[in-house]
Amino acid sequence: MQTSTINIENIRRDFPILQRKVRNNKPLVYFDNAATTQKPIQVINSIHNYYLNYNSNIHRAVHQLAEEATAAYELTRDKVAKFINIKNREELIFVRGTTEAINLVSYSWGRQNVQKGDIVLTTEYEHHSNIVPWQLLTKEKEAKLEYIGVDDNGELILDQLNAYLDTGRVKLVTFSHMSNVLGTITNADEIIKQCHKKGVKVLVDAAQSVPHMKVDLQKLDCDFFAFSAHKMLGPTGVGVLWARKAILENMQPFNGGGDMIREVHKYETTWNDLPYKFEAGTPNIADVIGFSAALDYLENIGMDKVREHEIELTKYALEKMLTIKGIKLYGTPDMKKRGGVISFNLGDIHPHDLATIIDEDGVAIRSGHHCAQVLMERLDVSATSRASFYIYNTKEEVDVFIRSLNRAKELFRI
Amino acid sequence: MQTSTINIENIRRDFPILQRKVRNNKPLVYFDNAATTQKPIQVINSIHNYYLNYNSNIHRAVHQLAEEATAAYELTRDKVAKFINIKNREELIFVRGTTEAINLVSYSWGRQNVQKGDIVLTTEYEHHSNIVPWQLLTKEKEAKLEYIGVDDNGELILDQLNAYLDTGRVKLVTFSHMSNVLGTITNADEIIKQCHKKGVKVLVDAAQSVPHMKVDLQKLDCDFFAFSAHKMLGPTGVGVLWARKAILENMQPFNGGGDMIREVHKYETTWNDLPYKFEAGTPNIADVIGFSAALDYLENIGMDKVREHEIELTKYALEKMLTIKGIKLYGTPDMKKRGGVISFNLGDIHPHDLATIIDEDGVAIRSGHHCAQVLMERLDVSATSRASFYIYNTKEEVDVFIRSLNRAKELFRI
Amino acid sequence: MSSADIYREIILDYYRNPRNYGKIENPDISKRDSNPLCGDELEMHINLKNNLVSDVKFTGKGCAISQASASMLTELIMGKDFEYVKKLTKEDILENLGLPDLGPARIKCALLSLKVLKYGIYSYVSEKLNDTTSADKIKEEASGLF
Amino acid sequence: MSSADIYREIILDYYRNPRNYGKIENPDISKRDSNPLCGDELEMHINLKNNLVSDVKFTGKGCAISQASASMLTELIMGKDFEYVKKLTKEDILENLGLPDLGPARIKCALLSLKVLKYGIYSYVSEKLNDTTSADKIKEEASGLF
Ligand SMILES: Cc1ncc(COP(=O)(O)O)c(C=O)c1O
Ligand SMILES: Cc1ncc(COP(=O)(O)O)c(C=O)c1O
Repeated sequence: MQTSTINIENIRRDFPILQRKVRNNKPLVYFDNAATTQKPIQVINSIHNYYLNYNSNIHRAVHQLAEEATAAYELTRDKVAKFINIKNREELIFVRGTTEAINLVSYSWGRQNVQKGDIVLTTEYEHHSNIVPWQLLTKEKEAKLEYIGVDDNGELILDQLNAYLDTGRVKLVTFSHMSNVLGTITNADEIIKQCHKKGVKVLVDAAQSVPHMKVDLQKLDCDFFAFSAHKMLGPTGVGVLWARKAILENMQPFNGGGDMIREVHKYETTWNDLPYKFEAGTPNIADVIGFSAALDYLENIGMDKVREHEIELTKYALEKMLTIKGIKLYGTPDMKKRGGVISFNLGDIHPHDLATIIDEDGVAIRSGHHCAQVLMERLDVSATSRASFYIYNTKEEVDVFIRSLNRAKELFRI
Repeated sequence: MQTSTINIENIRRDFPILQRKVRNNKPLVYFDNAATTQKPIQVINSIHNYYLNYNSNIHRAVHQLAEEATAAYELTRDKVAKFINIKNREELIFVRGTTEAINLVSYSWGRQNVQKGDIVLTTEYEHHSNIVPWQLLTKEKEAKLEYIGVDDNGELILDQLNAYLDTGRVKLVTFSHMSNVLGTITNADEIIKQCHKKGVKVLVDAAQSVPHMKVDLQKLDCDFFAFSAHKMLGPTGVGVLWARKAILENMQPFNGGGDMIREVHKYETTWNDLPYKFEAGTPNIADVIGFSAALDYLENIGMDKVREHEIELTKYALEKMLTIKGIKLYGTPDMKKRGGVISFNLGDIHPHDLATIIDEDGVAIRSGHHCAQVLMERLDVSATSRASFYIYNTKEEVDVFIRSLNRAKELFRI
Repeated sequence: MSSADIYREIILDYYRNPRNYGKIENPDISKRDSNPLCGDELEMHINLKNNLVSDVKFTGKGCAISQASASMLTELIMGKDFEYVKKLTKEDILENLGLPDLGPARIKCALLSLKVLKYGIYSYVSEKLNDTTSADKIKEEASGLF
Repeated sequence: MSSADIYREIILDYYRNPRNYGKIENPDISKRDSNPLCGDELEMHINLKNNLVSDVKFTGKGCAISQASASMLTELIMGKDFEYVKKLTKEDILENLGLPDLGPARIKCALLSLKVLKYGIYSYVSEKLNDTTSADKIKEEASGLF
């Protein structure tokens, strides 16, 4: 029950769901972490405790509950600032998730800054959340959405970036820091360097990176940065958008409503200070507070340890999977360039059928297009199966998974 | 501990926070329900139970956790449909709250349907959430935002509606079903009838009505309808937008991303069926599921009983308050036309100072502009104090509140 | 149902060797749809003669269940009276597949072919036969499948 | 702090009878701001002569704390050296008010006047004195207040 890096037994005790039996009384093997992770009892209790003891709307009342709830909500902002190492807490905006964060940028920054004929540049391995908002924007503005290609190793073809930058029409380059299908870690430093040379803004979709490796925004030096709490031990319904203050100050608001205003008059209104200008309406108070406990939990383990553990597990799984005849693995074999996400196909078994079969053995993986249909087209498959790991997963669980894959092969007579 | 209509003692036992002592060991008297309500243990446990037992992303995986989470999430949609009596569950969209619901309509429907010179008509007693989105829209479109006035009784001056409708330029009339400051219940039937005669669409901001009275959408016959779970015993971070299918089908999507698409290709994309077309990204799964328990709780009591209880309590409070010299009450005295929200001012004590003083006695009220600065201008005050009731409040608590108001008077030597 | 029950020899055979796979030129009925959740795609072509299904073909990508279901459906309706085809239900399809108890996660796979068929019939009945009453009923059935 | 400590006679007196309430025509420094949370508004006018505050007035709406704080602040700076005024801190204001331990919900009320003063000085220093280095420092202090 141990990789060399972290004490998994202790960790597993914090996740009550891992004791659960599924289907025919099989222990749960949860390998669907790229979709959402499980939550430690510390997070679950923190939400519980909020509702039991100090539930209140925030920011605008003087009574004690409001005071306590406001302080706890704002404390999470401080913790996020520390977690990704940024200086100005007011640059952090709480949203529902990565999807809303990217849409916020598209609506507020994009509609102001992207004009007819401009290019928004994304990549072939994006999640739909980092494609569709830009399709909507570029269609409205008669601008163009273009794609950096993916090579056969599952890495971006960065030469194409420069060709696009040379047109002088690129306004934004936006990419996933880690592919949710291939696990590829994008060479973000290089892309950002090239873009900033030409004054082009960069958005980093960090939904899959922040949960799995140390990210330091003062080093990364991008312009927009988005991620989701539910993919890093936190509650559903919380995400974070970070952007530079100078950019946020010049952006139009996104949603209008309570909390984001300074003064409302019938015919004109002024905006509140950052970050509130972008947090309209009652936020998801309980879950933002719960997210604090998730950040504490990860800080406690240490993100470098998280990454090491996942590398060890992924290596182990890849080696075992390669012994299965008929398996096709996607993505790079270079562990330095990938995270703990393994996409594969097994013979002619459709991923949906595979997932159903191994679910019978208690193994939860994801199958389908993973909200990355553009990448599916590139890989020329309609779907893949995907196993993705987190801090509580073990080599023993990988063994169960491997045995289950072999059973699927037998059932499909291959 | 009893009004004639519901068994408050039993109800209070379900709300653990009501046992809490605040400030100098004073029992909590929570009269800030229009801002957010407290949650019964059933709701709190339902969220707890989700994270302990079947947390998973939904809609796209075949493993057991995903199956269970998806079923529970979709069950809430069925319960909402029943609660507000609509036929087509696919007309219900989960959002973060009323604010996001209104912004969704403004972005998706408004930008398609409101043109230069058109009028969006709102009222002087709206929450900022039902003003600012329309300011943003009408500014972008060079359209106009106009206001139905409020009379000295705190009721809308409906003659003005007809004058605006007669211009033939009104595209949307949008109003709060119950004012969050005055408690006034809007004559929605009349407004909707007038509007539909002229083919004008109507949005009802039901943030304050659905929690406090029976609302039947088949009778109400509006076009858009929005409310927040957190104001009706539900978790923070969940709201509902309802709109007619025919309207939703013709609306552009709001946020782009996972779940809302049918097929994504590089340069064109098709949309998913309703309601998913408007639910981009991982939703607030846990809290949507928790909202089910809130709906069950209210159904169990019965919304007519909720309303009766609040009427009785409000009457009692108004009578007692009127005995305090120097008090000024806003809104109509006619209980049939108002909900359990009481706005007032006491002598020259600023509402903020008043709230601070009575907070010392454990009484939580709200003070300020209540996100209704346009109404504050109309009332010619910079702020009011607001006490608002819910099912767990008692006459004994009102007595504590009244004593505390008198203490404030003494402190301010009036 | 256990996987062993689902992935019987016959399902795998229809998955790997689909009957009536292909296209018809200028078909009377032609419909394509996809399942937004899993990405399965299906297109169905049908010719009618004297109110009977004179030819039917399908193409698609997807799981064993969806593809076997589509192929078996084409066999089921080939040569049949159009009225019979119009009335096919969810239960007919699941029984024909031999998978009466599929769970909620996979039942959509089995029913995609029926959905495509019903939407195809809907277009045909409303556009070519101008029978909007029947058409609306069929559309409602189709959208009610999942 | 208890309410009895906060709402002492002197605070109520400054709230009800604010000193230096009003406006100055063509003031050297003029600034208006509001607290987005509670809606309190404050405008401050200042004249300088030989680097001393020769006149100061304020208008505003708001709670006893914010209005008394503003009025007391005007008295504190009247006739003072501009350098002294520039250096005023949060602690100076709270001490001047006699409310050193205000809780988080109300401290913003007490500090609104200092915030308006600092933003006013910022505009003056940057626009009229063209001293951007000092101005930036003052702006940072102002935005750090709450
Ligand atoms: C009438 C009214 N409309 C809209 C809102 C906004 O709701 P939310 O903050 O949940 O988005 C509120 C409550 O704050 C309200 O009272
Ligand atoms: C790379 C990537 N981007 C964006 C998202 C969308 O995140 P969310 O669904 O939390 O909005 C996901 C996960 O679903 C993802 O993996």
